[in-house]
Amino acid sequence: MSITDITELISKDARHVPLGLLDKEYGSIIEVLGRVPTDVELAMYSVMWSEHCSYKSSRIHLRRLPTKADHVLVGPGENAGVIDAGDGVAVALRIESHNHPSFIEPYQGAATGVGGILRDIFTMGARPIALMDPLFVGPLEDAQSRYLLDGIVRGVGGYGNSVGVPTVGGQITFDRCYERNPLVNVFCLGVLPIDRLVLGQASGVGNLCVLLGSRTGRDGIGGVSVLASAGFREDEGGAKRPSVQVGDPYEEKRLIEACLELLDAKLVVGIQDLGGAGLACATSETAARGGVGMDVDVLAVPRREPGMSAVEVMTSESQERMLAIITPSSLDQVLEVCRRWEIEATVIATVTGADESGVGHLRILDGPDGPVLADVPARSLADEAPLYDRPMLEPANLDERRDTGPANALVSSDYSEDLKSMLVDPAWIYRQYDHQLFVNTIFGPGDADATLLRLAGPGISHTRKGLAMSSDANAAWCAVDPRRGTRATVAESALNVSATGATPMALVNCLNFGNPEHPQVMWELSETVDGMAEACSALSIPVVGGNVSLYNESAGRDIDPTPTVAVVGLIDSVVRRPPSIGWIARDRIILLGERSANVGGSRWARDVHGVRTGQIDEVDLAKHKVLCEFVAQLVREEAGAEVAPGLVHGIHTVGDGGLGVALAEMSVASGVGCEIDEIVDHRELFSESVSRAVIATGRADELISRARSMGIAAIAVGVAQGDRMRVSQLVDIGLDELSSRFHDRIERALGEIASH
Amino acid sequence: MNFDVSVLVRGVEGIADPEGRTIERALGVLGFPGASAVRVGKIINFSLAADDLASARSEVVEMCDRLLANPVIERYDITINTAPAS
Amino acid sequence: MNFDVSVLVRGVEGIADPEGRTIERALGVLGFPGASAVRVGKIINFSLAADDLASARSEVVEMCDRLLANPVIERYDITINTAPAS
Amino acid sequence: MSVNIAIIRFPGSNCEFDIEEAIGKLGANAHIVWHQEHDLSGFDGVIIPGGFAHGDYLRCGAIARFSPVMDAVTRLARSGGPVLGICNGFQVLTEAGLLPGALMRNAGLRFVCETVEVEVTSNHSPLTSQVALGTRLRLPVNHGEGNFTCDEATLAEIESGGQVVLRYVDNPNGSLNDIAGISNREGNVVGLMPHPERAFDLVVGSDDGVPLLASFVRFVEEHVASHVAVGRA
Ligand SMILES: Nc1ncnc2c1ncn2[C@@H]1O[C@H](COP(=O)(O)OP(=O)(O)O)[C@@H](O)[C@H]1O
Ligand SMILES: [Mg+2]
Repeated sequence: MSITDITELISKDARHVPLGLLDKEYGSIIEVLGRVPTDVELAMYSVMWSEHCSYKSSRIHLRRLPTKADHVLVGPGENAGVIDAGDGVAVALRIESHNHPSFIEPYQGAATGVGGILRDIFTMGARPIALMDPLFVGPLEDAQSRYLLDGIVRGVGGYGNSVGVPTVGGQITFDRCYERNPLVNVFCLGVLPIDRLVLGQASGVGNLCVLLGSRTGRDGIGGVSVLASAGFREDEGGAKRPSVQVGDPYEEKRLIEACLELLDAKLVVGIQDLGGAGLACATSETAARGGVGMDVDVLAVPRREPGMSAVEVMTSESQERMLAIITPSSLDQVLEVCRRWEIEATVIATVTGADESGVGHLRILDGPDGPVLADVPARSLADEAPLYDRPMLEPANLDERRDTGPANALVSSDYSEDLKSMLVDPAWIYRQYDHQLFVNTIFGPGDADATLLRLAGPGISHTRKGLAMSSDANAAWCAVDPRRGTRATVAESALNVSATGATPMALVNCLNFGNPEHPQVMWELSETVDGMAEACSALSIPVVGGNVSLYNESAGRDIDPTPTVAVVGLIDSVVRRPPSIGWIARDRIILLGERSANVGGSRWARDVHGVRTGQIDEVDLAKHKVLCEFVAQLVREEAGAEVAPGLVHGIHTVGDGGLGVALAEMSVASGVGCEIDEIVDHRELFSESVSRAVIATGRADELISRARSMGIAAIAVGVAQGDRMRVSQLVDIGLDELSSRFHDRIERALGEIASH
Repeated sequence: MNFDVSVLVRGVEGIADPEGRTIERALGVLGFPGASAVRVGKIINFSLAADDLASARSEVVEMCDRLLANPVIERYDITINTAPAS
Repeated sequence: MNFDVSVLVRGVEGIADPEGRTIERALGVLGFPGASAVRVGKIINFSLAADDLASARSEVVEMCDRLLANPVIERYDITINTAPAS
Repeated sequence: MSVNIAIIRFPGSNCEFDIEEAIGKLGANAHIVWHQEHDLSGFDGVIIPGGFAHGDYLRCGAIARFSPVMDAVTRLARSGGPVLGICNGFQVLTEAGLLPGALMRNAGLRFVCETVEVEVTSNHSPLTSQVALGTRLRLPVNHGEGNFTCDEATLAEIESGGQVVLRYVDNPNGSLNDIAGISNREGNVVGLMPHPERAFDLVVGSDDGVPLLASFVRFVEEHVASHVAVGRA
C-alpha cells in the first residue's frame, strides 16, 4: 500500500481515535498488516501499543541503565528480575505502579496493584515472601488526600494480608504535588530454588495454552490505554469508571499455590501472568518471546458475564488469571492440580509454528474452527510498537531553581516546633499490614533503615543469610535537579541497605513522571535515567527491572519527577539481631560523613517555609561506596558473631528531614534523650546532604579512628542521655512530647484520636 | 420528626463480587446446588431526626454520596419510613 | 421454579456493632448529627431453583442456620419472591 | 517417643509452614494435612494455623468448618485429644462449635499487626498447662477479626470455669474481658488470637511463644502416655 493510500484510509476511518491511537500509529498498523485491521486486531494494537505496555516514550532512554553483573540471572524485559543468592537459591524482584486506578478507587486500585505485582513474581517460579509499598499522597491537611490514604492503606492490607504475603516496608510521602494524583508503587520479592526458574515463553508446536484462575469479565477494558496512558483532566474520575477492577486475594492465593505446584512438578513449559492488556498481552508476549505463533479460541475463554464480544474478552483486565503453556500429555495432571486448588483451568489456545519467513502469527478464532477474527505477527504487537524520541527541553529557570541562597537565608523563631512538625511515624500504616508472616522479619517496618529478612521461605533450603531491602524516593530533590536528585536517591537506598550489614546486589525502579508530551517532563526522565545509571555504575548495583508510569498529571499540572528505587542486598550470616536505630544511655553519638549547612531542597525549607528551591549537595559516589562498605562491615561484625563486639549500639542514616529528624527518631526509638553540643547552626540540623550516618557507640575513639583510617569523616556530636532532646541553643523537647508528636501524627490528622 | 432509614448498598452490575462467588461455591459444596447468582450487599439502618420526609430524603442522599456508598463501584437504594411515635 | 431470595443478616441485639458506631461518628463529623442508632447488616441475594415456595423457604432456612449466619452473634430475615418468568 | 501433630491446611491458610517449623524445633513430628482428608488416625494432636481458610469473606472460619477434615478434628476433640487453633484457627474452632463465643471485627475496624503483652490466666488448657499463672508474654497479633464476644451466660461460665487462658494487658481489638485465648470446658481444646509461632527466635525479636507451644507438645505427649497406660490396664 502506498503512503497516500494509507493516509486516505486513515482520514476516512476514525476507529482508532477513541482507542487512544494516533493517526501515524494507525498508519503503522496498516503498514504491518498490509490491510486495514479488523476490530479485534485494532483493539489489540491499541492496548499493546499503549504507553503503559510498550514504553514507547521511555524505551530509548532506559537502554542507558547498567543491567549486568555475574549474579544477575534475569535482567529487565522479563516479568521480574532474578538474582543468584548462592546455595541454589534465587531471588526475584520487581516494582510497579498502580497510580491512576488508586485515584479512581483507592481500595481496589491499591489492592489490584498488589495482586498484579505478586503475579509478576510467581510467574518466574518464585514464591512471593515480601511486599513494600512506597506511597505518595497530598498533605494530611487535605480531606481528599486523607480519604485516599485511608483507602489505599486498607487496600494494600486487605489484599496482602489475606493473600498471605507480608508487607515488610515501604515509604510515605506527603506533598501537594500528589494532591490530585496519588502514587501507589508496589514492590514484591520472591524466593525460589534456582532450578524452578521459568520464563514467560511459548514453545513447542502443538503445545496447549491453559488459562488459569478467574473468569473474564468486563473489568478494566482499555485500562492501559485509556487510564494509565493519559492524564486526568479536571473532574474526570467518573468518566473512567468502567476501568475499575475488583481484586480477589483468595483466588490469587490459590493461584499462587497451584502455579508453584505445577512448576515443582515440571508440568509447565512456560507461564505468564495476565496484567495490563489481558489476554492480548499474555498471548502475544509469550508467542513473541518463543518465536512461535498461537491460535486462540476466544469462545473457549470462560466468562463472568453474558454477551461479551471478542474485543472485550481479548482486552479485559480481569484480575487473578495466568496463562500456562503445557505439553498435551501433561494436561490431565495439570487439571488435577488445579482441581485440588479449586482453580478453573481451560485450554484456550495451541502453539503454532512460524510461517515461511520465520514470523509467528497470533490468530484469534471464534470457536475452534470458527472464523478468524485476527491474524497478526505476534512480535508486531509485543515488540514493535513505535518508539518515540520525544522532544526534551531543559526548563528555562534552572539556575534560579537551583540557587541555594533563599533556602539558606531562612530562619525560624522556634526550631523545636519546626522539628516536631516534621515528625511522622508511619506505624499507623504498617500496623494494618501483616509484616511478620513466614517468621523471617528480623527488622520490620520502623525497626531500622532497611527491612531485613531471613533468606528463607517455604520450599527453599535454610541458610543463615539475610536479605535486606529499602525503597526510597525524594521528589523534592529531583524537582530541582533530577539527575543529582536521583543519584542521591540511589545512594541513600544503598546506604540504608548497608546499614543492616548487607551488600547491595540489585535495584529495581519505578519512574513516576508527568505527561511525556511535555518536553520538560521528557528532559526530567532522561536526566533521571542518567543519574540512576551513574549512581548504579559507581556503586556496582545492576538494575534488574523497572516500570515507567507517565501521564501523572492533574488539571494540566505534572507531578514532580518521582523516581522510586528499591535496593536489595545480602548479608552472609545473621546469628544475632544487628544494631538498629536505638541507642543506650551514655553512648557517644558519632556523625559519619561530611558536615553540611546546606538546606537547599530540604523538607524543612519546603514544609516549614514553603521554599521549594535550592540544590541538595552533590554525592561523591566513590566516597559513598567506601562509606557503604564501612557501615556494612561494622554491622556485619555485630550480626554475624555469637558474641557481638559491641562497638555499634545503634545506627541510622541521615535522609529526609536531616540530622534533626534522625536524632529525634533515635531518641524516640530508645526512650533515651540526647545532648548535642556540636551542632549550633539550624541549617546543619536540617540539611539533607546524603552519604551520612549517625552511629551510637560506647567506644567513640575506636570508631572514629576506624572511620578516619578509611578516609571517612567522623566527629562526635553529643551523647545519649536523659529524657529530653537538646541541640545547643536550637532545640529542647521533652521525650514524652517528642514521642507523642511522632507517633500520633497520622491518627490525629485522621481524627482517630482527638487533637489537642 | 423521626424517620427510620434503611440504605441498601450493592456493587454495580458487572463488577466482580468475590464474596458472592465464594458463598455460591460453598453453598454448592454444602448440598445447595440450586443457588446461583449470589451477590452480597450491605444494609445500613438508622434513625434520623428531620423536619419532614423530603428533607430527610435529601439528607440521606447526601450521606450516601459522601460516605455510605462509593459511586465508582456501588449503587444504593434508600427506604425511609416515619418512625412510630414512641 | 425460580425464586429471588434475599437474606438479611444482622447482629443480635446487645452485641456491639463497631461498624455501625464508626459510621455514626463519621456522619456526625460530616455534619449529619441527626442520625442515631446506626446498625450495619449484610444482605445476600441469590436466585434459587426449587419445587415450590415452601421447599425454597425450608432450604434457605437451612442455608442460614448452617452457613450464612452465626447464631452466636447474628440473626437473619428471609424474603423470597417468585422470579419473573423470563 | 515423639508425637505426631497434624497441622490442617485449608486453601487459604498461610501460617502452616511457620507452625510446622516451630513444632519441629520442639522435637515433635509436624505433618501438614490437607483439609479434604477424612482421617486423622495416627495423629496425637491437631493444630489449625492462621490465615484466611476459605478467603473468609463471609465470616472468618465460616466455610472452613465444612471441610471434610473438620469431622475428624471434631471426633478427636470430643474424645479428649489436644486441639489448638491459632488466629484463623481460633475462628474456625468457634464456628465449628468446639469453642464457645465468636470473633467479630476489631473494635477499631482496622487490621492490627503488632506485638502485645498477654498474661496467662489459667492452666486449664494444653497451651498453658506448663506455664505459671500470671506469666506475661510478648506475642505478635495479626488479625482484622479478633474481637471475642459471647452472651452473658457463656461469659459467666467460661470465666468461672477457668476457661479464659490468656488475657491482653492492653486490649488491641476490643475483645470482651480482654480475652485473648480460651479453652473448652474439658480443657483439651484451646484457641488464641496471638501467634506464638511468630515469637520463636530472638533474631526475629522475641521467643516468648516457646513456653506456650512447648506446653502444647508436652500436653500431647502426656495425653498419649495416659492413653497408652489406659490401653494397657
Ligand atoms: N507505606 C508504608 N508501608 C509499610 N511500611 C512503611 C510505609 N511507610 C514507611 N514504612 C516503614 O516505616 C519506617 C520509616 O520509614 P521512613 O520514614 O521512610 O524511613 P527512613 O526515612 O528512615 O528511610 C521504615 O521501616 C519503612 O519501611
Ligand atoms: Mg525513607
